[in-house]
Amino acid sequence: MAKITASVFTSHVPAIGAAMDLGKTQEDYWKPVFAGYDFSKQWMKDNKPDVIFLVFNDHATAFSLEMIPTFAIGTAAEFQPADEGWGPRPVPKVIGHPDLASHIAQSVIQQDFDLTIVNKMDVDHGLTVPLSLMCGELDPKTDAWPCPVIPFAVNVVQYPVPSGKRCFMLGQAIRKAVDSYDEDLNVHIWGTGGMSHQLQGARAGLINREWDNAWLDQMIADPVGCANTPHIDYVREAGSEGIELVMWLIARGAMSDIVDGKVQGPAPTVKHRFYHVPASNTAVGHLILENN
Amino acid sequence: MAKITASVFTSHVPAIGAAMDLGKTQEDYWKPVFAGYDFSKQWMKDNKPDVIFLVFNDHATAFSLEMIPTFAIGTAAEFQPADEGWGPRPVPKVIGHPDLASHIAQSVIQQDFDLTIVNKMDVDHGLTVPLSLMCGELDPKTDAWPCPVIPFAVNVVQYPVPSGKRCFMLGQAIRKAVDSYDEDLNVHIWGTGGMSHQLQGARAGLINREWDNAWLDQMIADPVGCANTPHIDYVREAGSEGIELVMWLIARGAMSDIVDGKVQGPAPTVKHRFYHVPASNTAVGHLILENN
Amino acid sequence: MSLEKPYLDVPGTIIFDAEQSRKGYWLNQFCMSLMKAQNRERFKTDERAYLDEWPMTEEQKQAVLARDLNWCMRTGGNIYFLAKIGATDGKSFQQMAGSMTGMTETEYRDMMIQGGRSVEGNRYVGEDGDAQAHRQPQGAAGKKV
Amino acid sequence: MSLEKPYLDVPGTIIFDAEQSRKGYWLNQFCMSLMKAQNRERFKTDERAYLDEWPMTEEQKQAVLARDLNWCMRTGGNIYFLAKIGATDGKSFQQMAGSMTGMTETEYRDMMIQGGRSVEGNRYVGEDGDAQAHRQPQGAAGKKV
Ligand SMILES: [Fe+3]
Ligand SMILES: [Fe+3]
Repeated sequence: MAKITASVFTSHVPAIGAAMDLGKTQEDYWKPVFAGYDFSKQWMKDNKPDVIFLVFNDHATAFSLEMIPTFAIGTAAEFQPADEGWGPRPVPKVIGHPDLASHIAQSVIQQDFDLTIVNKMDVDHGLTVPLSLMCGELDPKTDAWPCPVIPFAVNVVQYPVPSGKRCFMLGQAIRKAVDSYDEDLNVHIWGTGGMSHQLQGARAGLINREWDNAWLDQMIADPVGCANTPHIDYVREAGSEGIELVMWLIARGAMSDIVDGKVQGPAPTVKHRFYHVPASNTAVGHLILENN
Repeated sequence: MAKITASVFTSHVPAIGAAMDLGKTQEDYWKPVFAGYDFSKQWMKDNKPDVIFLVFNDHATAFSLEMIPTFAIGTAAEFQPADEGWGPRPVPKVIGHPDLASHIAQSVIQQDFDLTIVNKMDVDHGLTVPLSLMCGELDPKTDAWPCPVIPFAVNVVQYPVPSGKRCFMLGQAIRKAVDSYDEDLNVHIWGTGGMSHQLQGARAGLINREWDNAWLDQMIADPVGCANTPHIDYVREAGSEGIELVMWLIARGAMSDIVDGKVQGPAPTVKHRFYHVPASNTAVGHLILENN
Repeated sequence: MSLEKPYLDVPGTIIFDAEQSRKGYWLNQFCMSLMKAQNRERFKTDERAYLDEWPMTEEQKQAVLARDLNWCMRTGGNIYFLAKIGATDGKSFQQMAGSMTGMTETEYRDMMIQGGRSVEGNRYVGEDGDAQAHRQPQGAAGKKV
Repeated sequence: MSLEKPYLDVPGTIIFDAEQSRKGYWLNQFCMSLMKAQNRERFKTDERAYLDEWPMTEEQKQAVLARDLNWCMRTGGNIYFLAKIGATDGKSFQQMAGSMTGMTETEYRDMMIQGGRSVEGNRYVGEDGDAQAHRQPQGAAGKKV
């Protein structure tokens, strides 16, 4: 049987990808950011998953205003790094897992989540930057990501975006789906985006270190309460783009301590926690949780 | 305040559109089909809605296999009749209601339905045939449909399709959304597709008159029970394409007798009921319900 | 493959699920391309050349060239996609559906006028209805044997 | 318009909701087109001519030509779409975000290194934080007045 064994949470700041692609990781500005992922890269090697279920948001890349899916699951065999305007990132293409992805889609739709199934999608920094942070620099031609990835895109661009509570419930449905897959697979689920940042207007550059860390504390220890955070709190406290944090709740909801919407099992172990300001406009948050 | 006052249910057989477009409605084969809509055309004139919320399914027209949304709401200003391979139907373009559609999208997403918002969509026979049946022949250039239409597309092409129960719940969420719109609008909700038909394989041409009529009886009088019909029953009893009937449950769920998932208000009045076999491969069912 | 499939015991019926969809991806996407008049023209001018522009399997191409819709479906085609081929040929849905039974156009049309195919014996594989495998093809085609 | 908007009292912030999306539809779709290298080239060769291919309002075109992202946003632009213009100009997200504050690039970068903009006074319209309307533009630009 397949099993979700761990969850990884990380910001997916595009400038981090650019710093890696342009060889700037040793600059003073960037050193502390990447140092926060040294543990994580080793952990990825020691705990190599068979599949990563990667929750991210598309940033007006694969999805224009023609069609805006609330939740979209990628069931294709592969996904190309997107050209977001600067040219595609020089990273390996992303290999999917069509069979597990289709299984999850079927199970989750039957659990009353109204997914959009996507068979053609270029993946932007929201998906590739977390992979780069966790796996290090890879040659786009000769290297490969360590395992297949199922991209799961959440609309956080056009309001209304799904509620934290809905995301948290979805995580539970995804775990149920994975649990019912009959092949033995070690699955990691990643929640990406955030933390506090605002990319627009006179309020651009907003960072809220206290709120971010309090939110992290609560997400770990009281995920049900955290999932009830209303949208407006994210906007007001963590900046207009801080709303991306609802995606972390999908990964958190998929952990095994959550049963029927409540904390009922043993708490996950916090293997690693990191917080740094800034990366470009953004506060970087990162967490690794292992199921017990 | 906007209000849903009535629901209309009808099959959307493409051959019916072709018969109208090619002037065959007076042929012996077609006469009884169109006679079943004589009452309805008059009723439409006597009860002209301000907006029609039209639930249909796309038949591999606007949505290819690249992206398959479970539920998609059209928020565009207009929608063109699609070229499904025979050339576009000669009918007026469909005028949308972006403001009400966006309001419904926002409300329904906040009620935990994970819609896809669509701003570009050609509409196929699933949407235009019901309009033609209820409004009669119109000149594509000089005439117009009687009111704006909000297209709402449901995936019934690739499994898994949403359950009847989910559709029924969605109807209630849509009514709640309409009720909270502050402009005075008379809204009709239409459920289309079905009834029994199978378009494939050695079993093509299957019709199940008894099952269809029992299902209709139950949908009117015991909609909660009807919504619990499992998918496999539709396939086995009403043919592989009979699954389209789940869409009728969205319109039924939006009627005012349904409160908190149960029948609690006064039953709607059955203004008209019609059933005929065949139109092309399909049993034609049609119903008009008015709220009390 | 671990999708639950409660629909495998229905005779003469292929449910278009994720597995079929994956199998038929390019066949169906080819069909979608026929929604443009200019592509229909190009296809009609040289079917083989047009098909060769698509990463379909050779079997899928043969099934299309043969206009054998049952064969197309076995290779992952879905009827709503395949209908675009029929439309290009000027065929109606009734002609397309009928073609999958082995019946002549008239036989199929008459069956529909007489109330359609009965569900009796056609609910489960192994019953004795006219859609069961051992009773194919149907109509005159079946009687000729 | 009867969408509920609990987010109108946040200073210096436009939430991209259905209404903004409708207003900015073609502006944003124009931005999407810049994800293709050849479109970026065509735009750079003759910006006005390229913009005129899109059914945008004249004001939207002026806002793009002026590279005034705040103006673009007021006409319905969304930052993730508008970022494609910045990418075409070789600008980073930090340069784009900073440009909306009136600060110089260095001022904005330094603010970020020092921990970013404080939320104090910037939660509600009418407080006295540096993102409030009465304190614009910020940085050197503001001091020059
Ligand atoms: Fe992001
Ligand atoms: Fe249909």
